[in-house]
Amino acid sequence: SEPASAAKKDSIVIAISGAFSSLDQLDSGNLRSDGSVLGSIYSSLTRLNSSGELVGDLAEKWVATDAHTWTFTLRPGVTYTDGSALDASVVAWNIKRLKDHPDSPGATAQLVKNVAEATATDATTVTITTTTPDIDLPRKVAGIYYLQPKWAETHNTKLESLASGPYEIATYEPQKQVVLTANPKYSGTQPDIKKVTLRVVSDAATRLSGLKSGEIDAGFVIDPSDLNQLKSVKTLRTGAVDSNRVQVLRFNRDNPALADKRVREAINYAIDKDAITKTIYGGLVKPARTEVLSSLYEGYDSVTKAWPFDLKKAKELLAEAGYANGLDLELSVPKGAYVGAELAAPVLQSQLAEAGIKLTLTVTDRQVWLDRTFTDKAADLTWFGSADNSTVATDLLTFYGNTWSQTHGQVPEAYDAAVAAAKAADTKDAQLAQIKTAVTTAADDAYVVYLWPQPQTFAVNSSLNWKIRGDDYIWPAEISTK
Amino acid sequence: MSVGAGLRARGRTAHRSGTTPQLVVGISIVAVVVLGTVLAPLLAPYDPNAVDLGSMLSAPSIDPFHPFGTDQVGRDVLSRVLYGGRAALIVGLFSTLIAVTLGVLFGLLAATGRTVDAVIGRIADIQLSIPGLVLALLALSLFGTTPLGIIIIIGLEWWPMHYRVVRDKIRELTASPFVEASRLGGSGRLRTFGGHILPHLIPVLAVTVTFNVSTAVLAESGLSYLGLGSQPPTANWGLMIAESRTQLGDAWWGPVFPGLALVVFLIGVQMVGDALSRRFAATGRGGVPWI
Amino acid sequence: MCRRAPHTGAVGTQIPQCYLAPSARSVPTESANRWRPCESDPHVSAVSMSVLESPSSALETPGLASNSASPERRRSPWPRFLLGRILGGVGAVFGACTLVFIMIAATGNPIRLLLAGAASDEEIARLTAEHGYDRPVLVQYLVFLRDVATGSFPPSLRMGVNPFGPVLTALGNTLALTILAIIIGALAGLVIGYLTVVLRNRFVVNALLTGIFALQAIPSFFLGIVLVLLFGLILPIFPTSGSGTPLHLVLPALTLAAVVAPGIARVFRTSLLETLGQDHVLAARAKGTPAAPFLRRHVIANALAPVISLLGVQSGSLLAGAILVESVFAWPGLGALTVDAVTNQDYSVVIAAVVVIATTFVTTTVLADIVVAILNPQFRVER
Amino acid sequence: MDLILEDGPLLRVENLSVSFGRPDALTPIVHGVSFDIRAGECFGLVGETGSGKSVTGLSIAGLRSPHSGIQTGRVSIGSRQLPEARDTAAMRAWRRDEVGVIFQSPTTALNPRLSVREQLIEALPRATPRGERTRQARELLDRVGVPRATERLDAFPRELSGGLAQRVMIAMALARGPRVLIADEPTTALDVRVQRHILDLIDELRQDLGLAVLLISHDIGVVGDRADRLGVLRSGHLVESGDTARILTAPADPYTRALIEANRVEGAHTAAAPTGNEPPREPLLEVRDLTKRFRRAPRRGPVPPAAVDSVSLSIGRGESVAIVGESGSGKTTLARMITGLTAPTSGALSLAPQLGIAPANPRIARAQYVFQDQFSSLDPRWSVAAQLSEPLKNRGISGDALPGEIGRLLGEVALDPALATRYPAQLSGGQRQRVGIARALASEPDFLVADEPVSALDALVRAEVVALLDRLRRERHMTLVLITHDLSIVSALSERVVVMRDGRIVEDAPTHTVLTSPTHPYTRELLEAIPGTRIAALNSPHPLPER
Ligand SMILES: Nc1ncnc2c1ncn2[C@@H]1O[C@H](COP(=O)(O)OP(=O)(O)OP(=O)(O)O)[C@@H](O)[C@H]1O
Ligand SMILES: Nc1ncnc2c1ncn2[C@@H]1O[C@H](COP(=O)(O)OP(=O)(O)OP(=O)(O)O)[C@@H](O)[C@H]1O
Ligand SMILES: [Mg+2]
Ligand SMILES: [Mg+2]
Repeated sequence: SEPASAAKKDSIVIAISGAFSSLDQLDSGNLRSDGSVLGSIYSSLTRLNSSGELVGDLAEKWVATDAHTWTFTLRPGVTYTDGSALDASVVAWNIKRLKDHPDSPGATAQLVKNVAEATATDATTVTITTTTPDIDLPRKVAGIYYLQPKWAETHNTKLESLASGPYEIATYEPQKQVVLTANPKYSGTQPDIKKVTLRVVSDAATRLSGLKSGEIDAGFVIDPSDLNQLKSVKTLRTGAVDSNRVQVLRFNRDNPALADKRVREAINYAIDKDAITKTIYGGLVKPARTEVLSSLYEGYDSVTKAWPFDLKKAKELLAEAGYANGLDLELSVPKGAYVGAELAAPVLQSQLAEAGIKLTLTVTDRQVWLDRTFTDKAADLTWFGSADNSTVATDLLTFYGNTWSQTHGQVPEAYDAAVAAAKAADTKDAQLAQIKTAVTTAADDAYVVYLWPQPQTFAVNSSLNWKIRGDDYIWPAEISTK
Repeated sequence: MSVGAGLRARGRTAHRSGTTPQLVVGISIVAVVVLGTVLAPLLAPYDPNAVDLGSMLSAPSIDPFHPFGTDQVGRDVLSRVLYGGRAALIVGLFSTLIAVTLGVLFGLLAATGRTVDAVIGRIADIQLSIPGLVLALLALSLFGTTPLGIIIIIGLEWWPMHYRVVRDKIRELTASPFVEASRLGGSGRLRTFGGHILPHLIPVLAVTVTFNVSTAVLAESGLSYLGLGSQPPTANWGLMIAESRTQLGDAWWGPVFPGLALVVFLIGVQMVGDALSRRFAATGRGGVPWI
Repeated sequence: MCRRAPHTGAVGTQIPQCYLAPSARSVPTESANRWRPCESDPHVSAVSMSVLESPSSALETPGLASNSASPERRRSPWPRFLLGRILGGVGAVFGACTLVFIMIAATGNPIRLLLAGAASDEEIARLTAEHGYDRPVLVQYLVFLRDVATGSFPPSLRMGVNPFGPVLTALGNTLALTILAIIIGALAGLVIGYLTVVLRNRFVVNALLTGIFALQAIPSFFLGIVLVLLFGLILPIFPTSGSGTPLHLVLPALTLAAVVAPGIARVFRTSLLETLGQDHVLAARAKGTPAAPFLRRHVIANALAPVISLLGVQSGSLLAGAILVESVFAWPGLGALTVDAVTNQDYSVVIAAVVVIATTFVTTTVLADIVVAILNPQFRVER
Repeated sequence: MDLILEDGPLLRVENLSVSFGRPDALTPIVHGVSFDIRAGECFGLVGETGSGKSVTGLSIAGLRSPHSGIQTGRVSIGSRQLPEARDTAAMRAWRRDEVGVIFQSPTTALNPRLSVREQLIEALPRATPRGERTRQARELLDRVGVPRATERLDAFPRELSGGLAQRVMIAMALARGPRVLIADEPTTALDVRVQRHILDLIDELRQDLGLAVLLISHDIGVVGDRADRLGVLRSGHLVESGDTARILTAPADPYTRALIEANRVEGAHTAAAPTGNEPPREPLLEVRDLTKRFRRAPRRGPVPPAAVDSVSLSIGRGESVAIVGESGSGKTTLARMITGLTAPTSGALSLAPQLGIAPANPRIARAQYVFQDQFSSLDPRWSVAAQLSEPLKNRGISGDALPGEIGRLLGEVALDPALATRYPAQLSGGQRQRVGIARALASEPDFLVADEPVSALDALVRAEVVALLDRLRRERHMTLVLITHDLSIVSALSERVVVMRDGRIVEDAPTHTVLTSPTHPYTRELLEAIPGTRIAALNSPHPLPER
């Protein structure tokens, strides 16, 4: 088809790989689909910009009044499309609403767990108190969106919306697509792209052909081998940025073999990450350092080197642990969730075979995989690439602690303690120190198999000015045309 | 006897010779594929799962010996195609076995009485009103994907076909003069059944069975394509197509060769089924039995 | 569903034929490559794979046997026929729904999935009890039935609404796709079937027959990606994913049409051959009827009934085929919705989808029966 | 319209040859057939099945496809020539204007999808306004004797009885006022009484409209009754043609003679007029108030009347009884009840026990049944030997004795023992029927019930089977119950005739009495309808009622 760059675009189509689940953050789970829509139609107090910096959205400024209190000053004049004002009372009402639904399936409940109360002091001031000191609160609230209270009481918030953000929803068809159009009443700068279609295209091949033919202007989660095909397409800009998801294999320590640190270390040694990142990932990423935090997190780089590949050592350790004659393990991999995982898994399998570990792969649908991670039937090894809503290191680290239900078997108490201390730290430095302790504890314990950060692969129409984010959000307001 | 009927019967006899080449070609195709699959360990040049990061996505070539090329992680496509028919063939065979067993059993039961027939007929209606793939999807994601599960779920889909055919045939035969004659001649129920009814079911079943095999193979690859069949890294035609489908425009050999293997096998099975059905149509009015 | 062939009155062979419902590929049962009085060569060459399956019309016509010569006494067979069909259909849908409910209930607790990982065991237990997932399956089922009867179908866990809304929307998309596929497939099938009968060029006929045969063996998902390659990329004529414009429908509909066409072609061909072999065709010729009305009134119209029956029973397999095709072309239909709901264990959506699919299937089968019955003169008794 | 001379032939067929197949592989079917028919004349064409009768008829009607081989010779009607096959317009005009064709099976020769009105109107000139055509259609129906023509116009073929349908067919053939009528087995599928009415109608039309009629049939009885002149076809050759009476009395060709001979069936009773003093026979079968009511098929029609209604009958040992009656009168049902194949609804049936030879296997019925349909009465997957050995084994004969016994049985029905290894498909109709009889005999029955054992067979074969039955009956002193509508067979084989109508016996008397002086009017009508009068009159010792 004709090169799309010829004309200035004001309408684009973005491919999303999974269906939308809900317009209410109480129920919405997926950051890329649901999170992208919510962030476009609703406002939040703060926001992470495309460079990963925390900036204001509703809030003009925010200060910690004391260790337990944060005060946010709101921009005046923000309204919903029906004209009603988005003021401090609305913010307070929404935070209370989230607190009232602690069991909600959405990830947001996690964000307000530590919040004791939110009060509107006046129309433009919100005070949020926390149960423990929480220096990350301004970052956490970046993932909270605010509904119009009266409207919310009379509408199905899962399927309908009343926008206050740069876009409003023209059509919402969760299985098919969401069409966003610029919100004329938006109080900030009008977005460049007036109409954005977020289309559900779950088949990778279809995504690819859509990108090639120009039907789709942007696509993500593209396997590196497929990315090569797209490189030759003139209308597309392709590439990868580091994402916030470090790929790891989590151990199920209920398996006695894996409760043995030597075995965990052996597995780390037995994997030649360098070979894999160079071939399967086409050099888009480098092997991960021995930590689950990616470069997007505060606290990253506290340990400086990747786990080395040393087959001999791996064999020795296994023999030492009593598995000289081999070990049978199962690896559970989600389908279509992580870039390159399904291709890399068989390579891991053959590399581990060298060390005498017979790995059985179970590649299942994302939901099935996820379901299993919570149960006692979790596989010996589970492929993970976790990220939290707002790129808060302490939140991410919590996912690997004893309190988390995806953790099977006992991990060192010291880790939990360090994470808890980091959470409750009242200064950044104190927090970073605790994070370092936690990360080191984990690395020393061969907590997980450290693989590589997921490359945030993308292919976008070259006529679009768009800084691709490392987290999953697709915010069309950040796009402009050349 | 209508004017034409005699002629038609005669006309059909003339056709009989014509069916043989098709049957032979069909059986040969099926045999080649089955042998290739069974003898894969002997024939395959490589271990189907041997990853070779040094030669990813290399085009078909003789030196190095990758006549069908390699896939995204450097596995030899020919070896994988050879091994890849296993699941399809096993599922095809065993699920058909289940379907036929159930179908024949129910068919026999239904021939015993009206009530039984009505009950089984209703069950068949229910079975038929949910498309097999929907049921399979549901069952497999609920109960997990195990090879046995796949065999059972695909097997369940097609029993109504055999059931109807067997039931109708038995009804037709029980009322037929030669069965009555057998009873008049003093043969007991069992003898009449074994001698005059059972043998006639075989040709009808031969046709439904070939049909069932082809649909079961198709269903297995469809499920594997959707990710509910064989799990990676197993070599499996449907799964191979799914895994490499993004490469079709580029490293086309990835999806094309397993696709061709599947299509060729299905054509073979259909040719056999077709030839059989022709053959039996020809024998419909008393041709010389040959099975 | 298998129906006996109607007795045409001919004393010739009446082999009971069977059509199998959920298949796009109709079963090759005993074929009827009949002697044709007006054709030079009744058998297409051996290699041609000419045999096509049983056409003999699959309908069970009410009142067929009443050959009473006084039509005015006969009561209309319609009410009985319709009532029987509808009751049977409702029964089948109910059965399907029950089956699916039990399957779902037997496997587990959807609450687990609804809660984020942090939920404690107590929380899970509380919510489980709240939703009644801890009761025996039978009780759950009875409660479910009561809810349905009182008009409160359990809402979708994810969308919080009555699942029939989204399911019916998706059904609309799927129907658009399948109906177009049926139209294209049926037309193509009819034309091909017709050509294989009337063309005299053996080479062309054999090529067509072989084509049908091969098409029947190509899995729809494979054909789909090949079509995407051909018409989406190499010759970029049609969009390859999504929906919106009529053009979006073209490729998925073509793929699905390829599932429909071979069966139609084969059945129509056999049916045509059979019709051509019938005395009344000769009789019509003897009247000196001109070619066009002769073909239309005496050959084609008469040969259509089995094709329509086949279309009816194919609808089930089309819905199944649609799952694969929808996934290839990102078509937001019932297939995608069902797959999604199944993986999310949004059980009320799954049940609603199954009910809708089964109903659609049963309805189309019944509709096909009715159309066939309308084509059948026996039903025109009451004027 | 050209002038037709009073005695000049209207239809001329000269040297007609037809071959089928592709140009490189032609099979000649009709070889240089020539004959002609005058206006108002009926020319009969007879011959065994496959002899090329239909091909000849269809060729004359221009109904052969131009693609299926070649046709040479000249066919003309008056001064008009049968056009070249490829000249479709002229060919259509020929079919439309010159010839009318009636096919064998009326129900299949009418399009089941279209009403009588539509089918008739189609045959009428298109230029005529529709209303006018409807009127003409009604007149045509009246003309061919369809009662309540206006109503019947809207009927569909399946609502018509066979006779009515055939009348509609004739009306269609007459629609354009053809000069030649080709009737290809017009009555073979019909009941004898209906057959007669149809043939009468054709006769009447022929005389009234001056049609040249080509009457095709494999039954020389039918043709002999009606045709002025006869042509005998064998393997595509016209072996003999000429005046009917001449051919029937003095056939020149041996094949013709065989055909006629075959129609004159000889049997023990052919010559035997009743002496009136036969010794009373011990009763073998006693039937009292036997009734059979079939269950109504689900969803279909009203409850039918009893198929067999309070029938009482006594048959003596060694007796030979014929059951006659129109189609649907309950003959088969009665016979099946006698042999135990169908359970009676009520009534008593007893087979005198002391007289039978107690069979080794109590399951073996002492009354055996010979099925009408030779196609389906033998298991196609069993060889002849296997079919025969089944009842033999049931009788306890096994091992070494078996082949001998099979040979004996085959000999008994005059079949070559070499046939034992063949399968039914490899046998001719007559051979199959004989194997069926042999199988019945294998059970050593006290009596044999034969349900229209020959009605589907060629005349020649029919004669052989009848002779066989007669011989068996005499040699084995077997009781024989024969269901047939063939008068010559009745007179040849049976001592007594039972006439059935609507499930009841309306007459039960010695053959001679029934044939010469039937008491019941129905019997009389039935007898009159039975074709072959002319042949019978020429041959039978029983003077038949002249019509
Ligand atoms: N279109 C055709 N193609 C090939 N062979 C044909 C065709 N039509 C007729 N025949 C052959 O010609 C021969 C004569 O057939 P025809 O129908 O004339 O016989 P018939 O005398 O009418 O027999 P019947 O009494 O059974 O009707 C048969 O052997 C038949 O197989
Ligand atoms: N199995 C059956 N079920 C229902 N009705 C039947 C059955 N068999 C026969 N009949 C009916 O019983 C009546 C007598 O049938 P039967 O076959 O005895 O007549 P028939 O005298 O032998 O006629 P034909 O000369 O046509 O053979 C008919 O009306 C027939 O339709
Ligand atoms: Mg004939
Ligand atoms: Mg009868």
